[in-house]
Amino acid sequence: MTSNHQNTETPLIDPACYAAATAAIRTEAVRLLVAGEVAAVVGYRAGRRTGSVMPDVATTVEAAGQLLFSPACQNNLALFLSKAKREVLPHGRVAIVVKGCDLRALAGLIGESQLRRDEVHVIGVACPGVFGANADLSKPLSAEGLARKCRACKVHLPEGVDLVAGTLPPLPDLPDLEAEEIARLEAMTPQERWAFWTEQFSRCIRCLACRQICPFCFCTQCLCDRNRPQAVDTSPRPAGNTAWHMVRAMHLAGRCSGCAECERVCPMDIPLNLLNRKMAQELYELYGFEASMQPQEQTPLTSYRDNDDQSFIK
Amino acid sequence: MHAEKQHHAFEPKLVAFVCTWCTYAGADLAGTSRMHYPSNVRVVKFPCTGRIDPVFILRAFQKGADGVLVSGCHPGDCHYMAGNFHARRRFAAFRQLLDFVGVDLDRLQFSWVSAAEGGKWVEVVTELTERIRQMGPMREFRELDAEEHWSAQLDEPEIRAAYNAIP
Amino acid sequence: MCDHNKNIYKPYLATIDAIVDETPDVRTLRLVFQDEVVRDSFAFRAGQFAEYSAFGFGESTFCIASAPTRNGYIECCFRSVGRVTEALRRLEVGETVGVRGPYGNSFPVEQFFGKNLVFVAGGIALPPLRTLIWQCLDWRDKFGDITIVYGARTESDLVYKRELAEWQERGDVRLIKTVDPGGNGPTWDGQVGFVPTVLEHAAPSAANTIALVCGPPVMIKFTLPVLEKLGFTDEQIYTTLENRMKCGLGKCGRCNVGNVYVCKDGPVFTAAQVKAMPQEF
Amino acid sequence: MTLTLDNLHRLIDALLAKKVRVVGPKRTGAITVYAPLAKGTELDLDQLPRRSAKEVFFPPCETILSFEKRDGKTTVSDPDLDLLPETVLIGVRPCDAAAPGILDAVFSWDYDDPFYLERRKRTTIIGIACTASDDACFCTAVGLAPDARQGSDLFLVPLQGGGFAVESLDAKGSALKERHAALFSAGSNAQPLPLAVPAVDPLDLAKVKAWLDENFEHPLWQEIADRCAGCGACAFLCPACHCFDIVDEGGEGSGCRRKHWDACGFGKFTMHASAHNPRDVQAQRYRNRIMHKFKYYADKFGQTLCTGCGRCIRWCPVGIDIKAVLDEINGK
Repeated sequence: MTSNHQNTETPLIDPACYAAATAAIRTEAVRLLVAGEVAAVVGYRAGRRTGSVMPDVATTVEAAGQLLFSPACQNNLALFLSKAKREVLPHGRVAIVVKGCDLRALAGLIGESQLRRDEVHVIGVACPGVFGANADLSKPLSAEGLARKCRACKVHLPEGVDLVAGTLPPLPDLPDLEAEEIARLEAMTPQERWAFWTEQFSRCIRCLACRQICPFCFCTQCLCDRNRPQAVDTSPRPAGNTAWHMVRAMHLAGRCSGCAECERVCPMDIPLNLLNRKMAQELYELYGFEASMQPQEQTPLTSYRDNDDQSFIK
Repeated sequence: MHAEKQHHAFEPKLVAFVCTWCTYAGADLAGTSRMHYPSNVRVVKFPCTGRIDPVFILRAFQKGADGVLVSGCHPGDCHYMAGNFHARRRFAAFRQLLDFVGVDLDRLQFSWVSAAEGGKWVEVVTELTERIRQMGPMREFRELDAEEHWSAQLDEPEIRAAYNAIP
Repeated sequence: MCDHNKNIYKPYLATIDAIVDETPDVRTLRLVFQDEVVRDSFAFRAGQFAEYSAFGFGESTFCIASAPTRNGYIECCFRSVGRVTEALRRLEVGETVGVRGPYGNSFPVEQFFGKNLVFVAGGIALPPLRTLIWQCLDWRDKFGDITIVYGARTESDLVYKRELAEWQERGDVRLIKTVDPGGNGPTWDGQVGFVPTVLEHAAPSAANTIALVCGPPVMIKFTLPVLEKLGFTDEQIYTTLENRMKCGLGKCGRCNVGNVYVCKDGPVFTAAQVKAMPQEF
Repeated sequence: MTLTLDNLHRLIDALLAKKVRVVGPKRTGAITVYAPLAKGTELDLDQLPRRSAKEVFFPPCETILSFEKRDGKTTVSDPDLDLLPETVLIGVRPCDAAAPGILDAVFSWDYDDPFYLERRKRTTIIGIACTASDDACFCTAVGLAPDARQGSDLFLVPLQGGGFAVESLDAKGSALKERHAALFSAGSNAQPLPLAVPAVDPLDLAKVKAWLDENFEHPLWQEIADRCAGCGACAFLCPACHCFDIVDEGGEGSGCRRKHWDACGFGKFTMHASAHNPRDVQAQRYRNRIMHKFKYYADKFGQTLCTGCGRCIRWCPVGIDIKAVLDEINGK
């Protein structure tokens, strides 16, 4: 980690940017609720602890006036529009606050016919970056605290939304640690990679936070919860853990929006987004597919071409 | 199978996931034509390669397979029009994942074997068997299955004896 | 503190001695413990349950459906709906299952001495009462009138058909069997109608009587008001609850209804106790 | 008595030489977890481990029996509990050290769980006063303190200028100290380091329980559950959550029966095979979590299933703050 990159006196990103986004979100949220255009605004509000935030479903003008955007706004709120959490929203049109990466998830859900674009009012945030896992939310955002995904972010500015809240400041140019880590793993022998991943997976306690927080894990019956047959062992042992994370990576291949929420919420600090990002890279190379802020009709694993590569098939 | 069957120090266990229309029929043809191929392979048939979930392959390795073969109809011959086209993409992606996690891809073979290709079935199975024989047993998944979290481990009896011996 | 060598999760081994298919998907297994000492010493009270293993698939919770007065074997009765019950169903006579138990509380049968009993059961819920019914029939002279109201959706859904016939033959039991409207075949000799309605028509007296009710939630819901109308107090009504359990020992934390552990404080409760519980079952 | 940091490391090495398993906070990658130490210097006292110390007594997954079917005969064997390792659990802060004492009740009422109790018997706990807290900590609000001795056999108080004051609290602690007497020295004049007293609003647990007694049905549950994603992170990191599942793994021919952590937040936790689910929605499940900790366990065993370690607050993926929930209940 490049911990000395930035000292704490000059923040990595001007806090005024977040304040401006906050003001714009509040104005829009209040306007939408007053005008009756939406039944609720899904956004972020402050938690009890210094700097902490939590998702909020604001249905009143008071609540809307307390929505905010800060580097602690890590959650991908598209989760609330997936089947898993949608029941908590009031009936009717809703507005949602999304960062660029979250918008890709929203677009993915629309692409998978989970919701229609006209059912949501999308408030995009010009997002300079958010905290990663293990960061101290009470401190200003530093290069060390910045989420790894944000270093490689290409969607700071959401497109195709109903409103963009805030403007982008000049962004720091930081090395893409995730890409470096993937390259490091690729350069290893298979035995070394196996040792790396099995050590990581051995820490897994199967709290399933990775699944529950993922907007794309909306199956009403997860394969891994089925027991006739038991495809993946449920006990938190290395064997079942490895199978679980591989199955998950496979089920997200070509769908994952890269929000890296699975990695952030993992209490055991397993670098899950490396798997997702690696799969995304491969699917781009093989089929030219990338997660997008615009809904796409097909994902690479639900479509095909007659002339797809089959050099690996005898 | 036959008198001239060689004895090897290691007989690999192979699992073949095949589609019922092409490869299964091809394997059947090999059998009815009295062609010889290694008996190391256990065949599991599916309606279509499109039904073969990567989790089956993981499960096979976890349950002790040393190698896995997935085989179905040639592109364009799928009885369900596009099952094998989807499978082709899915397995292309799955191979990348396996590789990234550190599984040796030589243990996994994909092939197109039609109902008429009894000979190709024999060739594919023989080649894979020989290759896996050279590679030796698939240790990784089996070791993983034996691994326990430290808190669930018991002392080795020798350690216990040593502990008890110390005053 | 405890006998540390006793693995409380380790079941006794039992051999399937007989299999009876009660309905197309409900089966009775008669089990004989393999260990002679266990066979002789295993004792339970009517209402208690056990954890039954199909090795390789897991454990499932059912009441012990045979009577405590019949020694040498126990019986369980289950519908195959899940992983374990389907695996139990695949087992044949002579094969081995695991049994842990008996667990939970039981019907306070001594308190019923000298009283009239009304059993009300629906569908697959007869087994938890059948254990007590046979115990009472084995000790027939200790009780007053015994009435059994039992119903199921259709004729084929009735369990223990041969025993229903036996009870019907006996002069010392009043059996009223019923099937839901439309569930009766051409040779049906019982009543047609839902259990609560049939019970209301049968109108057993509440005087010096205990009612024992077991059935699906919807049946219970409509039966309790009928009993009330007939003059039963909540203390005169007993029922058994079921919930998903894993340990059966008050530890795994899933069978609780509010602060009541069905596995330890139950499964037998009076209607008064059930009414005091939060609506969480 | 006092102990220098070097001698604490030497104590660990001496125990290891005697084939004792020494478990303590250990840095692995970016996080610290409880793990068996290979040498004294691996001990990391700077961070509260990500997972609680309960796993020493109640592993995430353990084999409770194995079975084999051969020639039509089934045999079942259980693990030899005599082979459970003798353990010294070291560097445990009061919020973790107090938990096993709370869990003893449930693992020994009526039926004694030998896996848990035998591990308890074989483990000596060396607690340490807490000198670093954050704003998720709330031990003082649930009746503990940064220097609470509950659960510790031996207790260390960090001193200014390094080293620890040592206090033995029971026979287990004294025995350990006496066996390694050479490493300890007589008391010093050094002052203890200031304790990390969390700056939190106090809670009246009796008042919280009284509210819970009356409010099984309340809009608060739905309000919290609107946010809850239904994972098990809170329960699995918690020092006091102890729900588990029992599963058979392996094959039909041979395999193991395992007991592993489970969480009441999972949708399938209470689901019957028939698909009926008594706690069908997240609000019911979250309610059960709070009720179990602050009412049911108190009803059954007179204790609270919470030590205020703050892990569930720090690691909730959606920012649910149990202290804020309790504050709200306390204020009603």
